[in-house]
Amino acid sequence: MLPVTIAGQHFPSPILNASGCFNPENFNRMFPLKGTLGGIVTKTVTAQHQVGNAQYRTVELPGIGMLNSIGIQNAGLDHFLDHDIEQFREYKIPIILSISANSSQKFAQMAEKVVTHPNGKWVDALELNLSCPNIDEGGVHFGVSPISVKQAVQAVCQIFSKPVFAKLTPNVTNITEIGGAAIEGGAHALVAINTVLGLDIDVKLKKPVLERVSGGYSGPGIRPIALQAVWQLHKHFPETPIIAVGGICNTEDALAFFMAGASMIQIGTICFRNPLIFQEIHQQLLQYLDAQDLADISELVGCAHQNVDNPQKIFC
Amino acid sequence: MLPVTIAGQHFPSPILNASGCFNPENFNRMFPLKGTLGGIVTKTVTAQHQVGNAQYRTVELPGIGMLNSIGIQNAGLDHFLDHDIEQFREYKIPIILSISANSSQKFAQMAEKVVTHPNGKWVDALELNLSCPNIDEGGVHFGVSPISVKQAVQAVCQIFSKPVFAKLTPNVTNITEIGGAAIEGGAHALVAINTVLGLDIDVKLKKPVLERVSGGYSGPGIRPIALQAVWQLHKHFPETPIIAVGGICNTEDALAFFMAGASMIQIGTICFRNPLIFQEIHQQLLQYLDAQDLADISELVGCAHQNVDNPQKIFC
Amino acid sequence: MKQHPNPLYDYPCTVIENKRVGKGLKLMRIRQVDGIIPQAFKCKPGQFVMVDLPTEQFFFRRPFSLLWVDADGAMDLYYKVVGKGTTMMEAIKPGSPIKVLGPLGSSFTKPQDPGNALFIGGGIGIAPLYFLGKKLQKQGVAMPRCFYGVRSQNEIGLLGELKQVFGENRIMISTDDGSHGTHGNVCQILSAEKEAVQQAKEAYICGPTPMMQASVNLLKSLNPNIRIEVSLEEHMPCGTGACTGCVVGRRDQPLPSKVCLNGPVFEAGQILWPDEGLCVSDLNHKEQVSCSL
Amino acid sequence: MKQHPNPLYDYPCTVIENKRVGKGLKLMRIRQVDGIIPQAFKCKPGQFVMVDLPTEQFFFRRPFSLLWVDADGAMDLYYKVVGKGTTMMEAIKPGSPIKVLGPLGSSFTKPQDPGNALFIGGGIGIAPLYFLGKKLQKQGVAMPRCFYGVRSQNEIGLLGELKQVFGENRIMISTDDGSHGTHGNVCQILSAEKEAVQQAKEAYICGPTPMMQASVNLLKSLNPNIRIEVSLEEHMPCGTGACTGCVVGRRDQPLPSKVCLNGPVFEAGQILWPDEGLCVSDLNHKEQVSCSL
Ligand SMILES: Cc1cc2nc3c(=O)[nH]c(=O)nc-3n(C[C@H](O)[C@H](O)[C@H](O)COP(=O)(O)OP(=O)(O)OC[C@H]3O[C@@H](n4cnc5c(N)ncnc54)[C@H](O)[C@@H]3O)c2cc1C
Ligand SMILES: Cc1cc2nc3c(=O)[nH]c(=O)nc-3n(C[C@H](O)[C@H](O)[C@H](O)COP(=O)(O)OP(=O)(O)OC[C@H]3O[C@@H](n4cnc5c(N)ncnc54)[C@H](O)[C@@H]3O)c2cc1C
Ligand SMILES: Cc1cc2nc3c(=O)[nH]c(=O)nc-3n(C[C@H](O)[C@H](O)[C@H](O)COP(=O)(O)O)c2cc1C
Ligand SMILES: Cc1cc2nc3c(=O)[nH]c(=O)nc-3n(C[C@H](O)[C@H](O)[C@H](O)COP(=O)(O)O)c2cc1C
Ligand code: FES
Ligand code: FES
Repeated sequence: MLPVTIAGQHFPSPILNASGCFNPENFNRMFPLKGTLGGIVTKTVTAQHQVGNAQYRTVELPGIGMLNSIGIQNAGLDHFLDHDIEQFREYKIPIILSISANSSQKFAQMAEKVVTHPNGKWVDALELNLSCPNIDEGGVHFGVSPISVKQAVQAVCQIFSKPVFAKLTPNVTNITEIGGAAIEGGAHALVAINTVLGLDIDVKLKKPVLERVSGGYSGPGIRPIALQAVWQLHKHFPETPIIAVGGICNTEDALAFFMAGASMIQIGTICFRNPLIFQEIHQQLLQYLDAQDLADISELVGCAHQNVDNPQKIFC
Repeated sequence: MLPVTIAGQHFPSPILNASGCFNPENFNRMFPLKGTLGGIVTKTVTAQHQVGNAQYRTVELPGIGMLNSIGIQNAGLDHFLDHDIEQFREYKIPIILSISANSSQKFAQMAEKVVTHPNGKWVDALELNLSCPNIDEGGVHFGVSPISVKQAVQAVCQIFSKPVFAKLTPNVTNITEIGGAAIEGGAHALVAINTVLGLDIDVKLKKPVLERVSGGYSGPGIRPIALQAVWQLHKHFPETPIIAVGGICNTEDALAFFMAGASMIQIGTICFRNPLIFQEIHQQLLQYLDAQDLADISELVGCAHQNVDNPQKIFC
Repeated sequence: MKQHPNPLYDYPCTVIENKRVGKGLKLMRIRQVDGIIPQAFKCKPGQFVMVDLPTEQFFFRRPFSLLWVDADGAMDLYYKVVGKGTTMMEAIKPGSPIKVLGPLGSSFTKPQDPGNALFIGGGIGIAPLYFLGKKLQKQGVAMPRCFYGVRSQNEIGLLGELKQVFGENRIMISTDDGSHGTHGNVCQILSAEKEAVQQAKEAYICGPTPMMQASVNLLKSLNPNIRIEVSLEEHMPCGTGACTGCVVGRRDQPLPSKVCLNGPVFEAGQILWPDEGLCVSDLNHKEQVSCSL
Repeated sequence: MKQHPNPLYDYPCTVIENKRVGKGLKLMRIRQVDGIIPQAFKCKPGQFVMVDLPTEQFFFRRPFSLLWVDADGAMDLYYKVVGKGTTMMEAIKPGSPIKVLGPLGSSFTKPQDPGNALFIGGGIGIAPLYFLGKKLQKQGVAMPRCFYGVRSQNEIGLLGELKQVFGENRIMISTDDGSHGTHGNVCQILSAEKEAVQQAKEAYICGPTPMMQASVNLLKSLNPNIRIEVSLEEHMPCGTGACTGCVVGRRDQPLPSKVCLNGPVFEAGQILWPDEGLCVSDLNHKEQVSCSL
C-alpha cells in the first residue's frame, strides 16, 4: 500500500513533485498522473508577482545535475488563487501550495489570503519555502536562522489550520537545529532539502554561467547530502514526518530515502529528463513491497536506523 | 609559466595532491612527478597514531564521486617525522604537512614538535585540517566555529614561521565568515574545501554503507560547491591566496577554479581513477597558457570576477 | 493501431537513418515503435521535440524542431553538431532506440497570403520553415519566397530539398564567405528584394537571435504593417514548461513567457530581444521578496 | 622496444579476447600497446591490476588478480560478473582499448616444498593460485595439491586448464550442490585429505573471506606449524595505497595494513578476520582526536 497520511491529510501516494519542477498543464496532457502522484506541489508563489532573473537561469552540469537561479518567477498569490489553482484541481489530488515571503508577517498575510479567498479551500497544505531573505533580519535568509524559521512557521500555523510543511535549506551548519525550530513553530512535516548553493564558470567566456553568478544545485549530485539531512532529521525527530527531496532519480534512490526516514518523497530535476519517472517509481515501489512481502510503505520508513550496529559510533 | 609563490614559498607548479588521496611510494614508482606536482600534501597526521575506522570506509557513488570515513588512520607525528618524511623528500618539492588536533593547544604542541624535531626543517608548510572536533568547545568541529578556527591558526602561526594554510570545511552556513577568522588568525592561504557531509544507504541490506554511517563526500559532484566557496572567498578576501580543492577532474575544471580565484589547486578523488591526472593537467595548462598568449598562470587568477556584468545583482 | 488519448507523449522510437548532409550537419530519421498512432507526428510546423541523449549520465534532453513528419509516423530532425549532446547524437547508429518527447510548443500561423509571404532562415533555423513550406506545397497554394543565410556553401545542407519545395526561383541564398549565392548575410538579400518585402503580409523567421533581430528591424523599416513570427531558441532544461528556465521578456505583459510552452513561435512585436533587457530582476517591485532560487 | 624505467605503470592495452568460460565467468586477454617492454607483466603470482572501466562516468577502477602473463606482454584476467563494473567489462569487444594499472601489491612466497604444498581456492579466487601453479609447472618442480570449491559445476570455468597445470589427480573439487566432485565445501575435501594437510609445510588460500577463515582454522587445527598465505579482497578505491580505504586489522602491529599495498597476500597469522574486529575505532586512545574523515 502506497497511500500515506501526514498530519491528518491523506495522500494517495508518497510521491510528490518538487516545487518549481513540474508543469500540471503539460504533464497532465502527457499521461494520467492521477494515482501515481500523491499530491501536487506548486511552484513557489509570492505575495506579488515576480519577474524572475535574467538569462541564463540554468546550467546543465553533465553527470551531476544542474544549477538554477530562476528568481521565483510567478504571477503572485492573487493570480494563483483566482486562476492557476484551477488547473491543479483537475488532478483530484491534494494541492500543496508553496509560498515564500520576506518576513514572518508577510508569510502570515499570505496564509490569511489563502484562508479568506473563496478558492483557498482547495489548498490542502502549505509548504514554506524558507530559502529567501528575511528583511527583518537584515536580509539573511530565513532558512539559516532558527529563530526566523520558528517565527515564520508559527505565524502561518496560527492562521492556516491544515498541514504546514517547512522546507529546509541544506546550506547551514546544522540542519537539525533548523528542523527543530520549525517543529517548535508547529510544522507538521519537514521537507528536506532545497537546493545546495553552487556555481559554474564558463571557461571560454571567463565568467560565471548564471547571470546571477551563484545558483541552486540540484539533481543526482546532491543525493548524498539530502540523504544525510533526512537521516539526521529522522534520528533527532523520529515523530515528525519528513518529505525527502534532492537527487532522487530512480526507485533505488527512493527506497534509500524511505529507509533513512522519509515518509514521502519529492522528485525534481530528474523529471526534466524523464517525465515518466513518477509512474515508473510508483509502479516499482508497488513491486518492491510485493517482493518484500511488506503491506505498507510505512514499514520501510526509517528502517535503516535499526540496522546500525553501533549507534554511539555515528559521530566522530 | 606555472610556478607560483605563496607567502614567500615557491612551488614549481600550482598543482598539489589533496590530503589523504596520494601515496608517494607508489605514485613515484609510476612516473616522475617532479615538475608536475608543485608540492606534496601529506595525509593528515595527528599527535598520536590513529587506528582509523572499521570497514567499510569508502563508498563509490557512481557518476558523482565517493564517500569516505577513513578516520585519519596514521602513525602519529613522531613516526612521521622520524620515518615517513624521508619518502616525501625524494620528490625534491615542497612538503606540506597536514595536521589535525582536538584543541588549539594540541595544534600548538604539534607545531612545536615540527619546529624542534631535526627533520622538521623539511616541512615547508603546514595545512591545518580543521574538520575534527574541538574538545574545548564540547566536541563541536573546529571548522564550524570562527573563534575556534582563529585560535587554532593563531596558535600554530605563533610557533611555525613558514606558511600556514587553513583547510576549510564546506559544512557551514557561511564559509567566508570562517575564512575571515582563519585570516585574522594569520593563515597565509585558505584551502577550500574539505569533504561535504554525506550518506549512502545499501538498499539491499537496509543500512548505511559506511560503518560510521555518515562520511565525507568528494569527487565530481562537489565541484559546484567548491567553486562557489572559492568564488566567495576570493570575492571577500582578494589578497589571500586560495588553494582550491573539490571535484577537480580535468583541465577545464582546473581553469574554472583559477578563474574563480584559486592560486593553486589540489586533486583528490579523481586520481584514484586516473593517477596520471597530475601530468595531464600540468601539460594542458601549459598548452592553454600558450594558446591564450598568457605569460603566467597568475594572470588567470580571479579573472572571472571582472566579467560579472552587474556585481550588485549577485546576491538575491 | 491503438490511438493514444493524449497528443503529447514520450515516444520510444528507432533511428532509421542518421546521415551527414553538410559540414557538421546531420539528418536523423526516426520512427516510433510502440504501436500507438503517431499523434506526436500530428504536429504543426514550428513545434519541436525533446530528444533524450543516448547516455546513462545525467544530461538534459535537447530541443529540435521537426523538419518533417510522415503520415505513418516517421519524422525527420535536421541538426548541427555543436556540443556534447549533438556529438552523442551524431554517433547514433541506425537501429538504435531513441526517445523523443513531443510535440511541444506553439506553431507558425498559416499564412493568409502564402504567395507573398517571406520565409527567412539562418543556418539550422531553416528546419521549421522547410516544414511549413512543404505543408503549403502539399496544399497546392502559391509558394512563399525563402531567404536563407548560411556561413558557407558546405553548410547549406538541404539545397535540393529546399529547391524542390520552394521552387528554384523562389529560394535566395546568402553565404558569409560568398561561396554560394549572394556574398553577405540574409539582410542583404532581403534588402535587394525591397518590393517583395513591401508586398508581404507576413514573414516567418528562424535562425540565430542577432540575425532574427536584424531581419525584424529591416522588415519593419520597409513594411511597418507586416506580421512577423519568429521562432526562438533558448536553453531548455525541460521543454515542457516545468522549470521556467527558458524565458523571454514580453513587451505586452509583465511576466516573461516560457519559450518552450508559450513559444518557440512568437509574434515578433510581443517579445523583448536580449539587448532590450530580457527580463531583468530590477523590474521586481521593491517590496517583493527577491530570491535567486 | 623501449624499456620503461619503472615497473608500475598505467598500461594502455587492447582487449584481444573476452570470452565466456562458465556461468557468469569470463576470461579476458589483453595486450599492452605502447611499445614499452611489458614490465607490468614481469609480475608475480598474487599481484593484481586495477582495470579502468569503459565509461565516461566517474567510477573507481576494479581490482583483478593476474591469471597469467605471457613473456610478450599479453595477460589474462579471469573474472566473475557480479555488479556494475564487471557488467561493463563483460560487454567489451575484442579490439577495444582498456587501461590497466599495475602490477600492484604483494605476491605469494615461492613454496619451499611445492610437492606437499596446498593450494586452496574458492570460486574466482582460483586465479592467483593458477598463476602460481603454472609458474611452478614451468619450473618443473613437483606440483602442489589444489583444493577447489565452487558453487556448481557450471562455475568451475577453467577445469581443463587447472587439470593441465596441477595434474588430473592433484586437483580436488567440491561443489555446494554436488554437481561435480565432492558434495560440500572446500573444507570437506580438505578434511578428507588429513594426511596431505599434515605433511604440508605451506598453504596458499584465495577465495571468499568466510571460506578462507574456515580453511585457516581447519589447517591450523590439523597442522599447527603450517605456514599459510591468504590473498584478501577489499573494496579498493585506488589500489595504490593512496586512500587508506582497503585496510585489514593486524595481530602484530597497532595500525591496520592497506590490503592493496601491503597485501593482498598476507601471512594468515598476521591478520585479524572481520569478526575479530577488523580495525575498530574503539582502539583509538581516548585522548586522541577521533574524526571520521
Ligand atoms: C525550440 C528549439 C528548436 C531547435 N531546433 C533545432 C534544430 O532543428 N536543429 C538544430 O541543430 N538545433 C536546434 N536547436 C538548437 C539545439 O537544441 C542546440 O544546438 C543543442 O541543444 C545543442 O546541444 P549540445 O549539447 O550539442 O551543445 P552544448 O552547447 O554542449 O549544450 C550545452 C547546453 O546548452 C544548451 N544549449 C546550447 N545552445 C543552445 C541553443 N542554441 N538552444 C538551446 N539550448 C542550447 C543545451 O541544451 C545544453 O543544456 C533548437 C533549439 C530550440 C530551443
Ligand atoms: C586484490 C583483488 C583481486 C581480485 N581478483 C579478482 C579476480 O581475479 N577475479 C574476479 O572476478 N574478481 C576479483 N576481485 C574482486 C573484484 O574486484 C570484484 O568482484 C569487482 O570489483 C566487483 O565489481 P562490480 O562493479 O562488478 O561489483 P559491485 O558490487 O557493483 O561493485 C561496487 C563496489 O564495490 C566494490 N567491490 C564489490 N565487491 C568487491 C570485492 N569482493 N572486492 C573488492 N571490491 C569490491 C567495487 O570495487 C566497487 O567499488 C579481486 C579483488 C581484489 C581486491
Ligand atoms: C528549475 C528549478 C526550480 C525550482 N524552484 C523552486 C521553487 O520555486 N521553490 C522551492 O521551494 N524549490 C524550488 N526548487 C528546488 C526543488 O524543489 C528541490 O528542492 C531541489 O531541486 C532538489 O531536488 P531535485 O534534486 O530532485 O531537483 C527548484 C529547483 C529547480 C531545479
Ligand atoms: C579517501 C580520502 C581521504 C581523505 N583524507 C583527508 C585527510 O586526511 N585530511 C584532509 O584534510 N582531507 C582529506 N580528504 C579530503 C581531500 O583532501 C579533499 O579535500 C576532498 O576529497 C575534496 O577533493 P576531491 O573532490 O578532489 O577529492 C580525504 C579525501 C578522501 C577521498
Ligand atoms: S525549458 Fe523548462 S520551462 Fe521551458
Ligand atoms: S585501495 Fe586505496 S589504499 Fe588500498
